[in-house]
Amino acid sequence: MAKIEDLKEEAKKLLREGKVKYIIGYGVGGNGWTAVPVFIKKPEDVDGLIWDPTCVHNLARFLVDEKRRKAKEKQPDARPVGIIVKGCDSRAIVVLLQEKFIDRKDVYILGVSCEKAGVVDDKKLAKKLKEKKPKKIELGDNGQFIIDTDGGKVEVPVEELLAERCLECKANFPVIYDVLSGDKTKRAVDKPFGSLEKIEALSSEERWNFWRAELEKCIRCYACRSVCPMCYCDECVVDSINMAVAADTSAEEKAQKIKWIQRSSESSENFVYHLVRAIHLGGRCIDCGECERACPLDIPLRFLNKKLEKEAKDLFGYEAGFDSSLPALISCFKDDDPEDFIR
Amino acid sequence: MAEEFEPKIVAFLCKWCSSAGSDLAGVSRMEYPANVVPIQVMCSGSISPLYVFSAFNKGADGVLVSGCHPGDCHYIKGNFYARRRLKMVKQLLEYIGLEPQRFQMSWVSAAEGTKYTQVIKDFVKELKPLGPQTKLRRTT
Amino acid sequence: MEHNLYLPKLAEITGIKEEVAGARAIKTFRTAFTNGTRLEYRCGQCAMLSVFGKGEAMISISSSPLVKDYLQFSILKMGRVTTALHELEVGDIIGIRGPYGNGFPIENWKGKNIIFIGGGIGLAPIWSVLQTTLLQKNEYGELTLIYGARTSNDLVFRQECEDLKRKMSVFLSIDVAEPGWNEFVGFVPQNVLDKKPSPSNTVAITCGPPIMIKFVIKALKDLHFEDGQIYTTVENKMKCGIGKCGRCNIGPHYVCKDGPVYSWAELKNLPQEY
Amino acid sequence: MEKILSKKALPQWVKTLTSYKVYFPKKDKDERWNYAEIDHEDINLAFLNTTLPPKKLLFPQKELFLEFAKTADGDQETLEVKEILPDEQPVVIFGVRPCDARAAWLLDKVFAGEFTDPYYWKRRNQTTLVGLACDTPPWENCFCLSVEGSPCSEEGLDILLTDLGDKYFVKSLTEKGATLIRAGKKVFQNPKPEDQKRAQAVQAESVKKIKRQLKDARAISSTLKRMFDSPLWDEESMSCIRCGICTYLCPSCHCFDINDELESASPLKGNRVRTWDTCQFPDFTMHSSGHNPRPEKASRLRQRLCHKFQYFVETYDKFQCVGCGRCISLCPVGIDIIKVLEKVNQHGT
Repeated sequence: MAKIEDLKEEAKKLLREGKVKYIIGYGVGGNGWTAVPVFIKKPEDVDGLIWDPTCVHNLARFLVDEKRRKAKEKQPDARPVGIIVKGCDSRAIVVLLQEKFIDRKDVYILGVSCEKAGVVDDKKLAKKLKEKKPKKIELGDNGQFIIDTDGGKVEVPVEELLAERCLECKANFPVIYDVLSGDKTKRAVDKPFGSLEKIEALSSEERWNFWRAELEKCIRCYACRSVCPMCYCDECVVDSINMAVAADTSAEEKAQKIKWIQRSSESSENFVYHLVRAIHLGGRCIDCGECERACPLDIPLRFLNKKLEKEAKDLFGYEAGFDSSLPALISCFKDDDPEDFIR
Repeated sequence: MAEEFEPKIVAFLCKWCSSAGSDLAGVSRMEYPANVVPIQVMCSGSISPLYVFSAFNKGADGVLVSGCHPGDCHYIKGNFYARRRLKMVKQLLEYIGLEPQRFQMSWVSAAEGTKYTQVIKDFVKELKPLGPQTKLRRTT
Repeated sequence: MEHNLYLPKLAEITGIKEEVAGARAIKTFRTAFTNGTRLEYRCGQCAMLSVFGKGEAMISISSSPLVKDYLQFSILKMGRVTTALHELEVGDIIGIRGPYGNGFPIENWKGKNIIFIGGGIGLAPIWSVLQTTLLQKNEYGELTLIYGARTSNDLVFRQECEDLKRKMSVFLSIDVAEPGWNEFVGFVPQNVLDKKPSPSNTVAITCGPPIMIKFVIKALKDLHFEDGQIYTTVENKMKCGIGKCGRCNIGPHYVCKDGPVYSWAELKNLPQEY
Repeated sequence: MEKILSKKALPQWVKTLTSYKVYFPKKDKDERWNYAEIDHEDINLAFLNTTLPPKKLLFPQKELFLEFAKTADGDQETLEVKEILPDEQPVVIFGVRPCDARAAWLLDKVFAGEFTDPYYWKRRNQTTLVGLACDTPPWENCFCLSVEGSPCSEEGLDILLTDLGDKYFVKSLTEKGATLIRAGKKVFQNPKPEDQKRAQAVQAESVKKIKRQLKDARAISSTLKRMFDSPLWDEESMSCIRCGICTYLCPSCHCFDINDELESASPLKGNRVRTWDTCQFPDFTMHSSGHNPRPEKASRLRQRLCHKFQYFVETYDKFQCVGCGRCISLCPVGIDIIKVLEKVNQHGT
């Protein structure tokens, strides 16, 4: 993992010269070792920034909040916002740029390279360490994580703890940046969609039973939608409660808003919600895995989006988040798009 | 003989072609199963995936989206967009375990009354053995 | 288990009067319970009206508790349930549960002058108190109504207000001048400052949009009204009506149960989140 | 009434509870537990704590209130409204941690009082909570001691089991608990004096193992009163993503929404349903005019903390937080309620 001393200097300079409003980065969380998002406003706080295998969050999410805040300010401060991004997060920014949700001048991108590693899956770590409580985690020199715990140092090969998305990572270093820390080494990925195989191998009935058992657990806390940088709509079409009401919204408009699904977490309507969200992420999801990590009931949501990502690649040769000048997947077409399923 | 299962099909028909095709079939007194609840839309490209999922959620046994042949679209590109978007829908529905035959798409022009009836006949024939759609249907 | 609080009693709409047409339509509904029972309530209390299939809405009861043969609600068309209510006809069945809230403490205002200051649909909660004090005119001092709306078309109980002029002083106002309008033109708080009511032995009640209440209270303070003399209602979003669903609170108070009527002396010390 | 139950005899006891619906913590995957109806093999209480608290069985995500239906005979339409109460079904929940039971005891206060909630109380009265004292804190973020709870507190419980190694020290606390013990009477033995001493020793030992601490929580209530307009709420809520995890997973959060859910529009048929709601969503307080008393994340983080550590204290003289630590461990962006409250204290002084 890149050492981000050079990045910290850049951050201090930016803040001192007032070039950016604030910097979104990773700092040490409440339990003393895992990373949490932090917002640095003053140069002297920059030392609080960390970069280690626990920096799992996709900070691009907070560019959505920044845009909403700016829209409400009477005299908006037009300076860009500094943001620390991994490879996958940078692809999220590319999609936001591609969809004209944010302008390039709004963001000052401080890229960090994961090099030969990535971020740790907290469940894999807990299973590996069992009772031992971790206190710090670093990348060793020859492809292993060094974790010091209350029961002494533990060394584990990187592949055993990496999050699923890192094992299938397509962007070890940011595809877009103003400043980059760490070198541009790629980690070999033999099967980019390997994690899908165990589900695709199941029969149709087995897949149905798998997804029914999983989506039945959903309690509609909408964390998967709230944590996703691509889910930036003010009003979610499939959400029966939230509605963007302005002073001039007419009573009829409010009365006639269609409740596609109800608010109670009834199994079939959980499907409608998650399927619509997955489709709306088709060709936009950059597999940062945050929806699955955030889900309190461990519903494997990543596999819904990963499937559509695979379809977009196989059927239409489209990969999200690499080129912001391309049209979106579903706002373009090719003459030889598959139509075998059409009568 | 136990009263046979009659599948309920929700068909989104593009106004310019498929809906006109179905009218032609009607005007020419063509015989075809009456299981279809036709919904006329301005273009197959206007079909949001939410309509398809919601139709299944509200109890449809089969959903058909029928639009103009490539090149005939009144809005030039609508059916091309539909082709790509609804292919993703089909793959996703199959991935979660819904019987693939339940969601169909077809090109039916305004002159193809017979093709329209054939599409519906085939669709009903394929749906009958599957029985009622219970997977995405709202139960309470 | 005694009576289930969430279960509404069925009521039939016996009369509908269209007060205001157009975008900000207001209708006054008169209802009677299908099982012939009465609702015991105080002025300023509200009830939860159900349109089955659409939902529930908390509406203040605008008729006086002394009127026994109907329950009256004046409703502004604003959202899902109120729009559904506006589409109902005489004879349709709705659900009513309540009464909820503390209501105005009119029993300790005996012998005092009362000033009613309303804005738009804010006149509905006031109307219940106004009618009650009017029916017991001798027990109270001088009654004054200062009421305004955006345009003359938006004034509720227009005819009743004109008739009131014979019994008490009524000062109407509209925000923007219109041909044929000879009374005050401007916002309600300016009308209050213009009329300069005296604070001695007086109670002021104000209901209306939150922004108007803020400036009316400021105006009354400028006219040397004590905090305890000013009463208002807080109209937060309500769903349960019995202080359980957690949404209508301002500080530790649940407005549906501990309010909606507050004197400024009380409201001033609560967090200003309404 | 105090008894001893050997761990091996636990399944026999459960077998005698034929008229009850029995829930046990069941392992989902990767060390995650949730209450589920058990089939008789996997009965064991070697678990940490459940992700979803027992609240989901007392105050479910979806509660049917009433059913309405319009039946048309001729041109005459009649509307029929029928109350739906939870069905008659005695329930036993095993493996309830003392903090979650304390939360049920707090919910009892909310749903009682001048307006009692018939749906909550129907479920609560037919449910027996069998607690398991925590000999070691299940999670790293447990801080029950700081909010007047403890790893072996008895509020809200009907029976408290304390783990003595190969057997449990069983303490029945209510009539419901006593009936449960009588149902399986031959399975229990009478405790010997050293069993009681061992149980107290285990409980005293467990109190010392709670690592996280919120210093002088009572002082926070008065400090919060002065902090309404403090900029602290903006800073601390900057990373909040406005999801519902911290409230839906909290054992003592009780906010709910009531909506009409349609089965068919004409003829009209549907139900009025109560569902969980959270103060973190904008629509919780938004008027239909669009005016929102709590429009920003800051006001909502303030509401969540003030409700639990100030408003509830002013109304019931109890914290509405039981220190289970779920909102800390499950928050996707790591907002730590203890850290925020410590900052409130620093800001206050």
